[in-house]
This record gives sequence, structure tokens and C-alpha cells, in this order.
Amino acid sequence: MSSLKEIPVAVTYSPDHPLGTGNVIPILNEVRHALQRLASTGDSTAIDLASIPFGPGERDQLLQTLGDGEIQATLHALGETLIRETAYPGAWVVTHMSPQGMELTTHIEVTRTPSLLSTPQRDIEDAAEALAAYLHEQSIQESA
Amino acid sequence: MNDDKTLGEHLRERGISRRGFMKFCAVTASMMAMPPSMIPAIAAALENARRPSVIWLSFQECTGCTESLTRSHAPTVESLIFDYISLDYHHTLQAAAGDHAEAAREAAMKENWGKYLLIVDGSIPAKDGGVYSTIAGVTNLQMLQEVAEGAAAIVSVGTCAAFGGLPKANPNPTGAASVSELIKGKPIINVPGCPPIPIAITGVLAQYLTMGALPELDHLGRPMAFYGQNIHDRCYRRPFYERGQFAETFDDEGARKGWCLFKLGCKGPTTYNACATAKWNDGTSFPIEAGHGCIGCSEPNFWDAGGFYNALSVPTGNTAKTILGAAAAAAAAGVVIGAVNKRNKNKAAAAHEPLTVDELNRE
Amino acid sequence: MSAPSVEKGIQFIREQIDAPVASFFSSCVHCGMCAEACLFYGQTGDPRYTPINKVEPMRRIWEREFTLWGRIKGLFGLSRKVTEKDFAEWETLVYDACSLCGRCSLVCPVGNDISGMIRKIREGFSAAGYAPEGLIGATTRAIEIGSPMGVKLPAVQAQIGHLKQDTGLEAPLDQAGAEYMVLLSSMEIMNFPEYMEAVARIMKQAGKTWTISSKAFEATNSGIQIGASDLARELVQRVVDAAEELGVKTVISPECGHAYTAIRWEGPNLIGRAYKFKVQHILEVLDEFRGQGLLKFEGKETAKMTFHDPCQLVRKGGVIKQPRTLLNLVADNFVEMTDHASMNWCCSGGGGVSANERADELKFKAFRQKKSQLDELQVDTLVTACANCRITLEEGLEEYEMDIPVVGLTEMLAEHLVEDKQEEQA
Amino acid sequence: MSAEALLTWARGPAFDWALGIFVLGMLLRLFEVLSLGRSPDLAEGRGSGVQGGIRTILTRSLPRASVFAREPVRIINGYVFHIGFLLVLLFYGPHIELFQSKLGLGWPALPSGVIDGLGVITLLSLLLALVLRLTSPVLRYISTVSDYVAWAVTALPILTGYLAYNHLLLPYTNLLALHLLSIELLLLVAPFTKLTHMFSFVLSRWYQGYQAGHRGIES
Repeated sequence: MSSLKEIPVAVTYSPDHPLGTGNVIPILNEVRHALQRLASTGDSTAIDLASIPFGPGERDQLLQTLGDGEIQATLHALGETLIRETAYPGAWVVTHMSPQGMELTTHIEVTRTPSLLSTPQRDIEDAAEALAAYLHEQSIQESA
Repeated sequence: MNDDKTLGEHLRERGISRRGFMKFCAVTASMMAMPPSMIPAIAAALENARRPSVIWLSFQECTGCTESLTRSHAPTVESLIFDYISLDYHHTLQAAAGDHAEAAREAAMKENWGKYLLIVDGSIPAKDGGVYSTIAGVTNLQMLQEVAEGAAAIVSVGTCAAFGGLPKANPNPTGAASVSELIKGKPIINVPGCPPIPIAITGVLAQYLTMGALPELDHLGRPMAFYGQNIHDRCYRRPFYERGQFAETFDDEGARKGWCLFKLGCKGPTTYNACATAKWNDGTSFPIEAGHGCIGCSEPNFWDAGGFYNALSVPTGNTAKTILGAAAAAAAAGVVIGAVNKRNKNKAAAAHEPLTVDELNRE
Repeated sequence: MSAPSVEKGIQFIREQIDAPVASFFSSCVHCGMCAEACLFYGQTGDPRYTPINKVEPMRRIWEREFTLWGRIKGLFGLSRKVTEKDFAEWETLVYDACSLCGRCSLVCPVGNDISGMIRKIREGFSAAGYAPEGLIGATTRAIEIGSPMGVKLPAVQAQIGHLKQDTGLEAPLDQAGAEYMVLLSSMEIMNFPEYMEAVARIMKQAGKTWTISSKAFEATNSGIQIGASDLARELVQRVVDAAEELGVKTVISPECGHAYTAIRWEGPNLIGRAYKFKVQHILEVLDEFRGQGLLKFEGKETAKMTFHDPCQLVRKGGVIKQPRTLLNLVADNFVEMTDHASMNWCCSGGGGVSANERADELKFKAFRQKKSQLDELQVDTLVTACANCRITLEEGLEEYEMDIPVVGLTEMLAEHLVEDKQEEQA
Repeated sequence: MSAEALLTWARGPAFDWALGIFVLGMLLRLFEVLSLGRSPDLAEGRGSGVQGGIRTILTRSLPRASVFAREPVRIINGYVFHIGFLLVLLFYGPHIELFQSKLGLGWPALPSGVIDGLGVITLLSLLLALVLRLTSPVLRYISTVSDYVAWAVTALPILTGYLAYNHLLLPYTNLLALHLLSIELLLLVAPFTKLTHMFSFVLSRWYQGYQAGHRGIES
């Protein structure tokens, strides 16, 4: 047997009728509540999809329903991390990948800006220092 | 590697950015089955975690657990941890062999006495003084006892180490026993499964390393985070069970439609593990999703629990034989009892002295 | 003297235990439905009168002696032997509080014939010496004199004489070769002479030959009521001998419930062989004659009347349609009671209760069931087909000051026969 | 003994023993009954005993109107219990699997939710039966220890089954083990209590019906 597709017995489902847990709608509701909370109190929420059981096709259906929004960003650290806003602004899907391109975890974050997008304080300080150092070096070279 | 460095320092030394570190923390949290809200706490803990020494002992085992771990879907991130820990002894993974290997183990034990983490896979043959498995002339039993003595905690990886597993299956010729049967007075975490889900192994290690604490355990010593719920409750086929829709064979219409596999022997209802959520092979699937019932491999004595293909509700014995035997016994006893009853009745009839009017009228 | 008789009682009960009894006890779930069917429980509310409880001593003997489980329990002292005390305690339950009406047997969800078992347990009680005075007396008279009420042949002969004198009708005595042999209950000889006249008229119009045997004119069988098969057998044997000696084709059981049970159902089993003649109840015979067009009736009663089903005849005898067909021939306004036919309520005097003076108070209490049925209907006349029912009903109606005449169906029919005066004169 | 070991034992040797004793006990009871024999009815009959026997076996499942009017609650409750018990026993998927694997004969299952509801109804009807037994003078008078034992061993499998299905009180493994053990207790106890009626009712109805059929009377 050389590929999965050659196994004669396969569970049949279509993306429109996924099998299983029925967890898609409850999670969408959770996202709705999180959006309301974000709007009123400014509190962020994150949902780890790895902790939720899905039947075949259910996860795809969830992500398809959320759709694509205006922003897509890619973080390059320890492999790629894809950060995209969904069609429901404020709801983001953050997918961490390994350097080999395998998915590690996927979170739905309901927040104004995913924290990974904003620059860490120490990095800013380091950046200021690094830039200062660079300029200092330049001035030495110039004067030399 | 400098032993005094924290994990945070170690990672930065390797050129991991702060965003990379946060990503690492997010993945680790997910791995430990902790909610995303815990990520900052994990980051703080990881920042200050100290490098531990780990000794890994393999006894009566098939190396499946090690395979499961090393071929897990997130090798890079895990390797960050394993690079950081000092894996001082592991037959399969270490470069050293023979006397060198044993010397390394003894040195690590001496140096970290009372602080190292002991990981065990495989069961321990305890019969006949443990002669059925030895390493460098030392029985597994003896080695376990020696190494366990100086361990801060023990992680039994795989069903063999946790519960005895296949070596303990009937008739258990080697007297195979689990770690917890042999070692008392040490914290023991059981991470059963045949093999365990890789993330359950790494999750426990990550938690021990980051938090320095043992996770919450169930009555069988398993981390609640991974073994807190049974497969059946989290199974995506559960709705079919509720509707009474069952696959009757592995190739019938029900099987094709993904109906419940209870009748085909699925042990999901009595098996506590994270397969239905964490899944296998990069989160692709798990046995039930692949069309085969759960065999209950993370439960004690799963091999002898009445057959993988017998439904849980079906008694495992030879019922026809029992009934025939009982019927035969009943027939034999029935003949005797029937004869006794008949004799008693005939005796009563023979002893019958007709009732007379005189008798009726006596006072 | 008492201890050995208890032993005899237990032994007699043991003899009665057969596969049906064992199956009944095996099946009983103590659901209590039999109590709801029982006249005596219903009118007193005394749970001891629950029918299945009345055979408890028999159940205990069965369990101790015929089940493995009972024997094991016996070994550990967990089952009690049936003792004299039990006989004493159960005597009134077995005789006074049961008219063997059989209603409980019909409602038992697992099909237990409880009333059949009470009939059986009485064998042991009579053998143990725990039977009511009244029934002992009646049985003794039946065996020694030939009739429970002490009626002797001369009384019958006198009645035959009166009949001839008053109406000119013949009642042939000991006529060999007659088609029918008619039995009489002593009640009919003493209290209801109309019955013999009615039979004579009917037979005459139907053109049938009949006779009364001087050796066995008595139909009743106290041995059945007291539950002494040895004595019941002797009484049945007298009838069988007489009928076979006279060579009759059919023996007619009179308007008496238990007499029918005795001669029709129990008789052959008591003597251990089938009869060489047929046994019919008088109503069966009448209905047969009607069917053959042998009888002509004229005029109809306009009074509102109902029929009291004698248990032994209807529920336990299966003669259900005949009385109704016959009654409708001569009555315009026949109404049924709420519980009738197979689910009728007993008059409260069956199964020897009426012959047991000790039970009078209980009997009158139980009669309130019949009273409430009658109160509901408000009839002018109560028809029945059993002399014992009739006398019990009359006593009960009197006790409760109800003024309803009770008549026998056979007599009522005879009164409506078309008289052929000319033929008579000729 | 751990729950897992208990379950394995309950599914294995314990079930075999319980079933063996059940079969042995019930057959012995049957032999005990049949060995006592019965004499033929020599009275000239009016009808067929066999027909009467079969008729009574069937018709005795229905109540008589006049008795029904007196005790409607008790009678309806009796139906609710028996029908509920049989439906749960025979139409729950996992139960059917047991029959199928042992008899080779299967049939469609009822939705598990329906069985769940039936279980509750059956349990409630048993509770009501107990209340009636304790409050009715007749039932209290004629009840023996054995009646209450029979009640308990009948109620336990339904209770444990319900708890197991709904994952209440204890882990499923423990409950499934307890459910099986309670059934085994029922099997063990049945031949020695009134629960023998589950089979013997056919005999007792047959005997009364046979006699009635022969005599041409109602039964």
C-alpha cells in the first residue's frame, strides 16, 4: 500500500457536512463573546485549538468560516509564525510553525493587536543601543 | 554548556529573539495542555529555569516510546529543551557505549544525587531475582533501585514502565512489574500509552523543567492534563453512539459513514488519554479517526482486558460453553432432584390413610 | 391426638402438591392483585384475606420439601415447619374467608390458580382436624345419612307424592333406561319444592324420559367443600353407581353450584375414570331443548330483573350464555350487573361458607359487595341458578332489609311453558 | 483491586460464574416443578387444553377491567416497569452487541438518548413500586425479605447503567464494572427468588389455561 488514498475503506464526509463533535458553533460563539468583551472592557482572549477535539473537517470549517481579513503578517523566528486577521476584525488566527514548516500550535486571539506583532521593550532598547553603536562607529570611521 | 545559566539565557545565547522566546513559550504552554493565559507565567518560569540532569533507563521495552518521542511533530522546539537538559544516560540516544556509558551514569548520579530526574521506559522483570534482563551484568531491578534512590522524581514513560504493559501480559513469564510496584517513597509520574502521545511525554518534561513541580495526577499517577478525560467523551464519533448508530464490521456502511466503533471493541469509554484531542502524526488523526477502535493502551492490563475486538458490554468468557456446562450440570442434578421429589410424593401417596368421618369428628 | 393429625394434614397437603402448584408458587411475585379480586378482602380491608396468603402453609411445605433452595434454607434453620399453630391460625382464612369463587385465579397476572390451591389445602386442614364444625357436621350427615341436611328418601317420596297430588305430574323413581337422571340438592327438597315441579313440566313438554334414583338423589357433595377427597369420592361413587345401574344417558346436576363442580369436574378425577354417562347442568339441558325446539314459552316478565351468576356454574363451569339466552326468552327487562359472567362477585356463601355458622358475620360483611351491585341496578327481581346462592342471597337481603325476591331460573322458565291443557286432561 | 482489574474480572470469570449459576438454578427450578407431575383431567372436556394454555399465556398479560379500575396506578406502573426494563435490556446498542456476539442475532438499536430516558422512567417506576409496597397494607403484609432483595437486585443494574451512561459519581470504568457486577448479582439471585417468574409465568399460565381450555371455561 503506497498511499492513504489506496485504502479502500475511508470515512466519507464533505467540508459542508463535517463529522463529529459539533464544536464549531460553540467556538464561534466563544469568539463572539470575546469580541464583545474586547469592545467593552478591552480584555483580550486566546483560544488554543490544540485543546479542542475536532472531527474530520471541523477545524477546516471553523477557519474557513472565520475567513481572511485585511492584515497578514509573517514572523520569522524559530520557523515561521503566520498572523492574520480574520474577516471579523479583532479576531486573529496565529499559527506557529517549526523551521521545517510543520504546524506546532494554532491560537485564535481576540485582541486589538497580537502581542507578537508589537516590539518588545528590551528589543527597542537594544535597537536604540545598536543604532547608537552603529552611528558611533560610523562617526569614528568618518573621523578616521 | 554552562550549568549556571538559566534556560532564558541559554536560548538567547543561541540567538533566539525575544519574539522567538515568546513563541517558544506559547508552544510549550500548548504542549503542557495549559491555557494561553498561562503563557506569561511560563515565560517567567522558563526564563529562570535551571538545567537539570536526566537519566533515562530502558528495561523490557521495544523502544517504541523513544521512537514516539524523537519522531514527534515538533522536534526543533523540543530539541531546545533536550539540548538544554543534560541527558546523561540513554542507551539508544547516547554516543557512549559499554563501560563508558555506565561510568557516565554513575558520574551523573554522584554529581546530582538527590536532584536528577529519572525517566524509565519498559517494565522490570522481578521474577527469579530479575535475571531475565540485565545491562552490563546488572539486573534491571537492581539498576532501577540504585538509580531511583538518588532521583528527585521518576517519570514512567509508556505502559510497560507505568503498569507492566505487554511483558506483564498473561502468563507474565518474567514477573514483569511496573516502576511503581517496585519503588516506593518517590514521586512517580506515569505517562502510559503504547506508545504515549509524544506531547504527553514532552509536556510532562517541560512542566517539570519549567515549573520544577509535578503535575496534578489521577488515581493511577497520570497527569490530569493529558489523562483527565476518556477518549469516548472527547471522541468526534460520540454523536453516533448517542444516536445508536454503530459500525458492525470494518467495511460496512456504518464504517464508511464513520459511525461509532463501540461494537467493534472500541475501549474509548474506559480509556483515559488525550488521543482524541492531541491526535497523532502531526495532529493528523488518531486510531478511531483512522477507523479502528481504541484498544485502551494507556490503561493497566489492556492486553488482557478481554480482547481488542470484543465490545465492552460483551462478557469475555465462552458463554456457550458456560451455558452448556450449567445445563449439563442442571440435567444431572435435575434427574436426582426429580427422583427425590417423585419419591417424596409417592411416599406421601403410599402413606395415605383415607380420611374417615370418624376422624373428622374426633375432638 | 392432635400432633399426629397435624402430621396427617401436612402429608395430605404434600400429596396435593403437583407441577401446577409448584409453578404457581414459583411465579408469585407478591403483587397483591388477588386481594383486589377477593370479596372478603374487598369488604373487610384485612390483608390476611389476600388469597395467596391463604395458601401460605402449602407454600412453605412446597419450599421446604420440594425445592433445593428450601432444603438449603432448612439446613440453616431459615425456614419454619408448618405447625399446629399455623393450622389453627389459617383455619379461618382457608374456610371462613374463602368461598372458592375463583375470581382471584382469573386476575392473577402470572396465571396462578389460587382458588384451586385453596381447594387443595383444605385437604390438609380437614385431615389435621382443623375444619369448621358446620362443614364437619354436613359431611358426616352426607356420608352417614345421604344428605348434608339429613334429608332421607321418605322426604323425597313425600315430595313426589305431593307433586302428583297437586299437579298430576309424575316424577319417576328408579326407572331403569330413562334418558335423564335428575339429582336434587337437599335445599331443593327442603326449601324449594318448585324445582321438582319445574323439572317434571319441562321433561313432559320436551317429551323426555327421566328418573330420580332412590340410592342417589342427593346432588351436593360436602366432601368437596370441606376438602376431603376420600369422602367426596364416596359421595360421587354413589351417584355414578346409581346412574350406571339405571343405565341413564345423562345425569342432570340441579341448580346448585358446587354440586355441578363435584359431579361434572371433580367426580371422574376422584373415582379415577371417565363416566359412562354425560353430566349436564339443568340450564345446559334446557338450552339444548330450546335449541331443538322442544320447549315453547309464552308471556314475558315485565319486572326489571338481573341474573346472579353462581361462581361454580359460570366462572368455573363455563355455563355463561345459556342462562342469558333462556332468561331473555321470558324476561323483557333483563339487565346485567357491572361485574357479571366470568367476573361476577360471589354471593358470599359459596365453598362451604354458608354451612359454616362461625363465618356468618364475615359472610354478611362480604355480602355488601352484592348489595352495592344491586343498589346500583335497582331491580325488582333477582334471578339465579343455584340453591345455595339463592338462600345466601335471601339471607343477605333480609339482613340488609332489602326487599327483592330471589327466584330460580328453572322455575321461572317452567312457569312460562305453554301448557297444553287438553293433552293433560286427555 | 483497581477498577480496571475489577472490570476485567466482571467481564470475564464473574460473568461466567453468574451466568452458569443462573442457568443451572433456573433449570433446576424447572426440573423441580416438572418432576412433580400432574394427573390428567378425566372429566369429559369441552375444548382444547393446548389452545386454552396458549390463549392464557397470551391474554393474561392484559388486566381485567374490574380489577384495573380498583388499582390503575399499580397496574400501569407494572406495565411501565416491565416494558421499560425490556426495552432498555433489548434495544440499547451495547446490549444488542452482547446478544449479537453470543447469539449471532442482532437487531436495530434505539437511540441512546431514548434508552437513557427509558432508564429513568423504569427506575422511577421501580421506586413507585417500592413506595406502593411499603404503603399498601396488603403488599406490606405479604412482602418478605426476598421481595425487597428482588427489588434491589433489579434496581441496581438500571441505576448503575444510568450512572455509567451519564458518567455520574464515579469514572466510567468503575461504573461499567459495577453495572456488570450488579447484573451478575441479579443473575445469581434470580433463581432463588420470585424472579423465577420471568420463566415460570409461562408454566403457571399454561397450567391454568390448559385446565380452563379443557373445561371450556374462561381463564
